[in-house]
Amino acid sequence: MKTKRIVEAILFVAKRPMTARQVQQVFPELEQPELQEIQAAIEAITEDYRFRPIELKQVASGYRFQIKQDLSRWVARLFEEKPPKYSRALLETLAIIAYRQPVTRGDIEDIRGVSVSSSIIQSLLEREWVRVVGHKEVPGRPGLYGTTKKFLDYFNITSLNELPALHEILHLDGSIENTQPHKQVTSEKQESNQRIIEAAGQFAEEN
Amino acid sequence: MKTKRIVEAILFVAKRPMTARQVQQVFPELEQPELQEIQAAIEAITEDYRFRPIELKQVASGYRFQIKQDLSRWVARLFEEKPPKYSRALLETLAIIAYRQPVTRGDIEDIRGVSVSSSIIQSLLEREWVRVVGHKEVPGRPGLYGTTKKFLDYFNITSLNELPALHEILHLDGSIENTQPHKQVTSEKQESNQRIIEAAGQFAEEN
Amino acid sequence: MTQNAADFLVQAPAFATVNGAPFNQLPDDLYIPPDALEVFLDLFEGPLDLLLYLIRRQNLDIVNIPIAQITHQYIAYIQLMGELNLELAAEYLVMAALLAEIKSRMLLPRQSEQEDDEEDPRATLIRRLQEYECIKAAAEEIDLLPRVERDIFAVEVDISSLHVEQPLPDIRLRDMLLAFQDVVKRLDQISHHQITKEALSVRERMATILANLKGKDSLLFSQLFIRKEGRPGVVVSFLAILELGKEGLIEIIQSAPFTELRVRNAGFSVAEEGN
Repeated sequence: MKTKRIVEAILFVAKRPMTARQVQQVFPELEQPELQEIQAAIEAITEDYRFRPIELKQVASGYRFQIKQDLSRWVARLFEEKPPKYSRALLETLAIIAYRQPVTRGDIEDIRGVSVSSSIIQSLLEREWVRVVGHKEVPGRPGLYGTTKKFLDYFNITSLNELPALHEILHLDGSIENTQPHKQVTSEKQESNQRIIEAAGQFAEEN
Repeated sequence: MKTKRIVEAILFVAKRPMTARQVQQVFPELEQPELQEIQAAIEAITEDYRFRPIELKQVASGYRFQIKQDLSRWVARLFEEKPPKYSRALLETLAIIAYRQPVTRGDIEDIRGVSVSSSIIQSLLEREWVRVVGHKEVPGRPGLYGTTKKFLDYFNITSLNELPALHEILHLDGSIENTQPHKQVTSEKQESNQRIIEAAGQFAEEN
Repeated sequence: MTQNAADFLVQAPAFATVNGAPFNQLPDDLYIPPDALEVFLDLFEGPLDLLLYLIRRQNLDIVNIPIAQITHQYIAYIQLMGELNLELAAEYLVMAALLAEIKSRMLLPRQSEQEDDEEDPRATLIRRLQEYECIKAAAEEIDLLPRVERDIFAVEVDISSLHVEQPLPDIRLRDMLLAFQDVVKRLDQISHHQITKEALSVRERMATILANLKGKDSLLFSQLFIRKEGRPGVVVSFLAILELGKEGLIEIIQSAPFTELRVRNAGFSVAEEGN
């Protein structure tokens, strides 16, 4: 089972999540196993580590070895620096982009009721959690923001569907008509967003 | 066997080799296992990974997980980058050396009208496309550069004569894709070039 | 974040007088020492957030917001901010204006036919509040998701033993020639430089002769010719020697009449570094 050994080695040394396809590409051209074989190896490896303190986890941009979460508090002590904390403004902006994408900066400001500082958008772009996926055809052609796979990777999930569902927080009664707002961020919308994002991601990778 | 689990996680996350003592320090003060226990855990973990593609290895400054030697050729490809492109300045420098050899760096700068960075000369020397064939007897005794056999081999020609003459270069059309400049040197001429190269080669070997 | 705000209040019980002071002094549910107010305001992300807080604080049904009451409270906050010379974002004032407008409308008798086209401003406000609260809650949940750097740690395996070969850039001969074409054209424009039409074989031979002379005292003139090359080779070598002499790169010497010519590096007397 040589393939499995090599796949495991590749996943251990790659410093980023790897898809089965990317793993396949690491093999020399004439020795590339079938994708199915690689997929089977990945599953076998996942199984092998079931009882170890590390796991092979699938996130949006592929598989990565990581420490099991019950051990996080132990290993976190290795790092002197405290993990970054994010401001409410940043998290809300990020949430709007994640749940309502594609959105313009104007849309974000409408929802939050305050202006959005450029530095927030800037840091989200720099972290590569969001990117401009297109432009809205209105005067000024403002950029439309969407989230990236890196964003999903960072939060340890494989797709937007895994984000917490939006809750209907305030209940409406019938006393005011026509207030039925766009609350129904149903899984349907999220799924279609997911597809848009994936398509854009693929496009970006191919280029 | 909680200690072993934590030790393994710590060794996997540390970005440097860790001694048993350092591993011990990562535990909160009141929960630190005995050094012996940590040592035993390290030994057990080493054993666990005996047949995996990575190993827990003791190096001078402690223990670290590393890729096993026999797999390095498989995973090295992961870190190969696409070759960069040579700059215009390098191409010009190389051409000047080919056509005007033996030349000093100063000569090249005169012809190009701008200074030539050391790194360009350095890459050409490292590539063994040019070499220092002598020194000019002027203050500073600058090196005189000439092209090498490797240079000819790289472009699949046997002698500089096969490069287009100056007036032909001036009529080269940048828009036409025709990489092989006049390969049709008469066979007679080629033969004599061949002899020169052979002779020079013999000469070089004898010396 | 109403919780945060509430927590804050709980932490400062000494200063809070609930249901106490009248509006024109301080908001009824909030008394905070001035230097703490700034901190408190940091808890709000904007007018919608402040409004949500007020509504939550009073346990009001958002759909039946008693606009008058909320407007009072809201404006009281704004006044307080003004008194304390806090920088007041325009958004807060806009919201106050909106609330006042809604309040005034509600005081007027309803003329239903006219208003059919126009959306009830309360409905718009409620929708915005709901949307905002929804996002606010989502942001809090995102913050709780396990994440890299805090809860997720990638495995690091040492790869210093790997031998990675970096492929070198490729050149096409044509690209080099085109680069040279540019050089020559540039020179033509300024030039007192003449790039002569010497055969390249001569240039090549010049380099070869220099390389051969390297590290030697001198070579016999005849050693520079290779018999096997025949006449064309001799001519090339001869031209190369003449050119090298002209450029002052070599010296041709004859130690005594009728002895054989020798060729050496120019200024060989200068110590040669073994290069």
